[in-house]
Amino acid sequence: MNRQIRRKVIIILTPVLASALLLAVWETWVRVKDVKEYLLPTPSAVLTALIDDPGRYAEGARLSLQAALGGLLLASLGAFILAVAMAHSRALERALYPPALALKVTPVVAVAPLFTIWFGFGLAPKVLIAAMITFFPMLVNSVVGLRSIDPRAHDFMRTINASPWQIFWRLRVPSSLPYVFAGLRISVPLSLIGAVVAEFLSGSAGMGQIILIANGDFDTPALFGAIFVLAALGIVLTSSVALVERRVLFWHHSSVSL
Amino acid sequence: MNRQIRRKVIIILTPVLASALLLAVWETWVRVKDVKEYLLPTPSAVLTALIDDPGRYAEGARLSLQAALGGLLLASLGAFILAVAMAHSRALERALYPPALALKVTPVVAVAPLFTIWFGFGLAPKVLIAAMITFFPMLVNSVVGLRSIDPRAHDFMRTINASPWQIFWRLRVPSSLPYVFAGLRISVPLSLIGAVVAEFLSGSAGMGQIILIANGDFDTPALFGAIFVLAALGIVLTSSVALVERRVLFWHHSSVSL
Amino acid sequence: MISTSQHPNLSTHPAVEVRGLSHRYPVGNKTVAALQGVNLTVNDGEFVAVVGPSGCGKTTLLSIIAGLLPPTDGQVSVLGGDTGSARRSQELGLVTQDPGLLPWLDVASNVRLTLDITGHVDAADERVNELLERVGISHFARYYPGQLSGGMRQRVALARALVHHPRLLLMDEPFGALDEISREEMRFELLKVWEQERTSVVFVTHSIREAVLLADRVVVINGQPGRVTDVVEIDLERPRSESMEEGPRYQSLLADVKGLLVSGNDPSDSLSAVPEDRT
Amino acid sequence: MISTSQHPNLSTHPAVEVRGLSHRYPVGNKTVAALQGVNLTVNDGEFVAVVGPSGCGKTTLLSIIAGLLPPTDGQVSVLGGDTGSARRSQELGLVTQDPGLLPWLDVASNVRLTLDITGHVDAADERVNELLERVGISHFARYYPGQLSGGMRQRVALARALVHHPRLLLMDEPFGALDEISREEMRFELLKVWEQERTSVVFVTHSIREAVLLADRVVVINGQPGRVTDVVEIDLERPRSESMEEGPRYQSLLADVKGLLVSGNDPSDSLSAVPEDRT
Amino acid sequence: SSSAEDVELADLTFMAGFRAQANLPFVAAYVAQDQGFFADEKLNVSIRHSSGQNEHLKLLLEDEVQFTTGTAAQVLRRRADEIPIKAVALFGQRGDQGFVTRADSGIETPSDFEGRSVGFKAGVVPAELHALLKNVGLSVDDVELRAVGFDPRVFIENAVDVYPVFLDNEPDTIRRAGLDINVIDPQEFGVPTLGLTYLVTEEMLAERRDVIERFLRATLRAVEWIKTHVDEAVAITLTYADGADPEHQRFLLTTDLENAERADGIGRGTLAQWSALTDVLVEFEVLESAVDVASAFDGSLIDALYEDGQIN
Ligand SMILES: Nc1ncnc2c1ncn2[C@@H]1O[C@H](COP(=O)(O)OP(=O)(O)OP(=O)(O)O)[C@@H](O)[C@H]1O
Ligand SMILES: Nc1ncnc2c1ncn2[C@@H]1O[C@H](COP(=O)(O)OP(=O)(O)OP(=O)(O)O)[C@@H](O)[C@H]1O
Ligand SMILES: [Mg+2]
Ligand SMILES: [Mg+2]
Repeated sequence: MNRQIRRKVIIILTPVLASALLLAVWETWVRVKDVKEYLLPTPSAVLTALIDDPGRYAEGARLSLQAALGGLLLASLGAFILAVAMAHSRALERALYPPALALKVTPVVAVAPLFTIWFGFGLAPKVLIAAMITFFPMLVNSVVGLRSIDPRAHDFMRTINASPWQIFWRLRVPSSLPYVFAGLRISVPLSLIGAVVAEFLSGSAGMGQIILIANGDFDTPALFGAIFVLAALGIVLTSSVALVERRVLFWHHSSVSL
Repeated sequence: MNRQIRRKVIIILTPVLASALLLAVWETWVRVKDVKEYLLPTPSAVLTALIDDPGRYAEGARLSLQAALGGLLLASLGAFILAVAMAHSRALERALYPPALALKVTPVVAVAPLFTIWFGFGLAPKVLIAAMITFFPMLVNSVVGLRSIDPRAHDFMRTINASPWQIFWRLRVPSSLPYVFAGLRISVPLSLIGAVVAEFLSGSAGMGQIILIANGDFDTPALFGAIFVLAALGIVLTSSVALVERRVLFWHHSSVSL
Repeated sequence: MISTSQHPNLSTHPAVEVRGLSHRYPVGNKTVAALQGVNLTVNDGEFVAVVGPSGCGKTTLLSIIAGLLPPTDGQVSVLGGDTGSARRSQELGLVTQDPGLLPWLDVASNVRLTLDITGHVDAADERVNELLERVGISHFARYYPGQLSGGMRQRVALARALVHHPRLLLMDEPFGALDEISREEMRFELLKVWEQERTSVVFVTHSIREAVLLADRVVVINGQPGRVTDVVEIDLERPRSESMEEGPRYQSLLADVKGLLVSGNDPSDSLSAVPEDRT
Repeated sequence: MISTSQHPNLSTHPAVEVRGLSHRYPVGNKTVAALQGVNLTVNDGEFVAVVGPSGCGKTTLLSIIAGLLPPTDGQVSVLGGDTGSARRSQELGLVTQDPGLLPWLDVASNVRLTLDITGHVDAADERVNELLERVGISHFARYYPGQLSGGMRQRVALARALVHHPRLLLMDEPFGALDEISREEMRFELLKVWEQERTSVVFVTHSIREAVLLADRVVVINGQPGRVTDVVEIDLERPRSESMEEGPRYQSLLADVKGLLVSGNDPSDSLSAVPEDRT
Repeated sequence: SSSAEDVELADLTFMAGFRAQANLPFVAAYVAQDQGFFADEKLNVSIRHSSGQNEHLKLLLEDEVQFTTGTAAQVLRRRADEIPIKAVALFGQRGDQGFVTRADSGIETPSDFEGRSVGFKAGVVPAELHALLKNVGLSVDDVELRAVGFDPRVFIENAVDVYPVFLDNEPDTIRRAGLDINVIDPQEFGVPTLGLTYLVTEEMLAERRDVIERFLRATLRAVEWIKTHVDEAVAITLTYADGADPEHQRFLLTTDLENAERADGIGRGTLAQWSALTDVLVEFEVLESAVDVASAFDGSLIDALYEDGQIN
């Protein structure tokens, strides 16, 4: 027990201490070298900026998070449904791969203005950009996941005449979950970036707007404040996915073979 | 032989035909609905734009490609070297993960101007942005790859007293290659996006500048022309990686167990 | 064969009847012959073991009987119908070396899955418990496959394959992964269940001893492509016991089958065999 | 033990000497005992087989002898020095069930790797060819592991473990994955090599028959944690042959070892065994 | 001066041509909204912002947006593409494009550009630069052109000698970063320039003149109000640009006010001004051929709103 707690403390403390060390080095370096604040602020200046107006960052984080999670949800659902089709047909997979790849290499900055035109103002284009940026990893992982069934289990289910529907729900879907979660771990930070870039380009409220305004005002502490908030969001979201994953996939990695 | 050729033809033809079909549907839809060109051009208008000035797109592609590949190379090398350290120490991995994640959730649009200031004009900031965006997937895959050694092979090498250096070069590095290549497949399109976004934000020459100017000129066919070129680059690059991967990793998936 | 499929429950039919069966796998742009002209009958309630060297097509044969693989040539009738109809009437049970349990379901749910899919939902839990009891793992009903040893997983696979009262049990090296002691235990476990249920069994194994100890008849497959080169009747009394292994009859049957195997295996046509010029 | 390590080549030392060896694995916040008070001597040039039920600690024992795992308690001397020194003087050869060949190297390069690492680069190619010849796979020198059958891979592993003239060969169920016929072949292959090289051998196996057929002595480990419960001298003449398996001496030795195993295994302390209340 | 009681309530969208900041035509809309001038005209206005990637013009054409802003040069270029948009008010009597140099660099006039590094934004060399250089007998071949992007810190950190700016914006930012600079306004070197306008579509102009008139009246009243309430106007702006620096926004607004000032009333313009700009654009091939300036600008509505320089 004691030992387990000590282990957990170490696991949590290591990254915290490492980050603290990094910030300390940064602070010292900026002070010693006397780097101008508009080029690189000290971490303490960044913290001051955050503490000065926490409500603004909280509201920005809320809006960006909303768009990111909406996009992630949309992309995950869409990708999974398309993946079901692609996992059942190699021809369909080959046919749909180039357009999917084209979508992937399309820079958001190129299409963000078009999205505003096509999908109006407000949340919709932000959600769609977050979805566009996360669609490809979710698709690829879902296809691989849906394909990665244990052939012995599949054989067994076929011998007892399980229907394709039963095989899908009872074998394919659970088998795909480890891959879907791996895709989520990649996509969570991407969706945040998508939402922020959309806000940055359209000037609509959220972390992206905070960055935009900070940039225009040479307010580098506020800019880094926004980056810190985004990093925190990214870490929290990724950890949450990892936590859910450990619950849902208890049978996967974590399980110990006796 | 005949059969094999037919198979290959099908593999190549399916995506080509599918893409052609997609373009045909798009062309028809735009024509029937009479969508205005500045909202969504027909594929034929996009092709006309490309044919009108192929030199410009070729030069843009060359510049963006240069930055993307430079960034990819830099990120891959840097990530691999850091991964060697992280693969040998869980504590180091835990310590470095949060800053790496922070880097990942930092939107390029937020730091691109700083990169120009820190690293000057021209190629350097573009390469660094492409590197920044591809660093994280390369790092994660390299760490996992360097860890994924066959424990039996490791045991054997230890019993014949192989040095850590020998184990590293003869076991760890080759074992990591499948993961490194998987990372490359993710990173290749990302590096392109990084270069293009950098060009877009700094207005320096390349596909990003073409997009910027097309947007400013109301020239949606040219904008889509740039997207088409980027998609083609992405597909060619990804296929090249796949080709090299098949050569280098002949022993991995492709090998048939008798 | 098809003409008799109207009477699937008439037990006067043999459980399995294979005539002139051949199978070729596509490999690249060629095909590789796995089985050639195989004939085999498994009578109702009979326990037939299939032995043969690696790569002779044992798994292929079992897959065809299970209806998992359409044969290239020849006729196969299972329980009086074609392979598809046997599968459709859910009269099959399958146990393979790597049993493919669902890792996200516990032991009881894995076994219950068969009943859910075949629609035997009445008193399903009682039936599951009965089977777990019979194969000796009722104490582990709430364990997940990842928490079990290989031997226990095989017991679960056996329970899962038997829980819906199948009329034909197909087993592909079910005990291959076990240590010798667990293996011995499982053999007699299987015999006990079989004697109670009188299921027909096709039992593929690498172990000649196991084949002779368990089966009514041992079918010997040799060559690549595989052919049935011999069939040996095992006239040892039932119930079988461990002590029989020391008996002279067992020893002579063992030697017979062994002889049929070694001589029947032509090393020159198999990669895994030794090259010709070796002395 | 340490005092004798100055004379590593003095073959008057036993190849392996294990005294009072215990090992505990950390599992979560507890430890699990795998071995308890094990004593074992392998004389120079001797072939010792180790048998025991699954989970009794055979692999653990072998890993400790190989110097891959530091023991929790007890003394281990290998070739007159400590385990580390045996490893450092590169006198060990290791073959495991899953041999861990490097898939990106062809057969010859896999075998050569041992010579490259141990620094025996003089006439390395000749030595590699000689070994490939001896284990009967010289025709496949340019094949990659993925293109070989399990049996051929084991032959490569054997060649790789022997190519640098090790003085102690450690084998952990090396033939477990093979079919019975390849297995039989490999056994006699191994004996032939051993008789020529007179390497000392520690051979872990699940198969009691194999142990009796190959070894000078069979060490029986039982229980969890495992202890050496018996040692049986195998006084069959050498060279061994297949026909010995029918002989009465072989049969009685087999029965002896079997008896020692079954009775020595208390099912109540092992998960893979049957729960107590089963009849 | 207010409209009749029986006019219908009109729903419309105003989209500023860039992000929220204190450009006069933007602030006029913010203030008209905040002070109820839109409501007085029975206008229900939603205010949006563009990323500056021209989507405001596309949305205008789609009638998703009824009013937007754009520079006179932009309007002329779109007209050259036969895109049916029209300016109905001209705020910037001079353009907002200019250049800055370090005070200690000795670069004070365009003649000093020779041999120096000169930045340009957005991928294209602006007509203003061509014209400036030509007026002093130089061309772009005599300078070292460099794409510098949109962040003036690049200039502060000394990477380029001549940096392109929005005159109402970056000079202040740069000075406040502690750098002394020379500001070069092309207009002062004989280059005719014009700034921001309010834009509508031709269709709108033909069919909904009354709405345009009401919009113009409301925003012009706002401009009048802004003149005497600069601080309040900045505060209102900050509700759209939360977190922006009020001092800087104040600079923007006052600069724009100065540049918009004209005796006969803010927002007005003449076709002669537009023709002079057209000539420059044609000369430097920003426009392929002359555009009929009457198709680009219709001052009749705004002219009708003024009487002796006062809004009626
Ligand atoms: N999917 C496949 N594609 C191509 N060839 C195959 C395939 N499956 C099996 N084969 C080949 O068919 C032959 C018979 O294989 P099968 O697996 O039925 O043998 P087996 O007797 O079960 O062997 P083992 O004892 O090793 O399990 C072998 O030569 C094998 O290489
Ligand atoms: N890395 C480990 N961590 C924790 N426990 C372990 C570990 N390795 C082995 N054990 C435990 O130690 C005991 C002995 O394991 P070991 O692998 O040595 O047995 P074995 O005799 O080789 O078994 P088998 O015949 O199945 O190979 C078992 O109870 C096992 O569960
Ligand atoms: Mg098989
Ligand atoms: Mg073991």
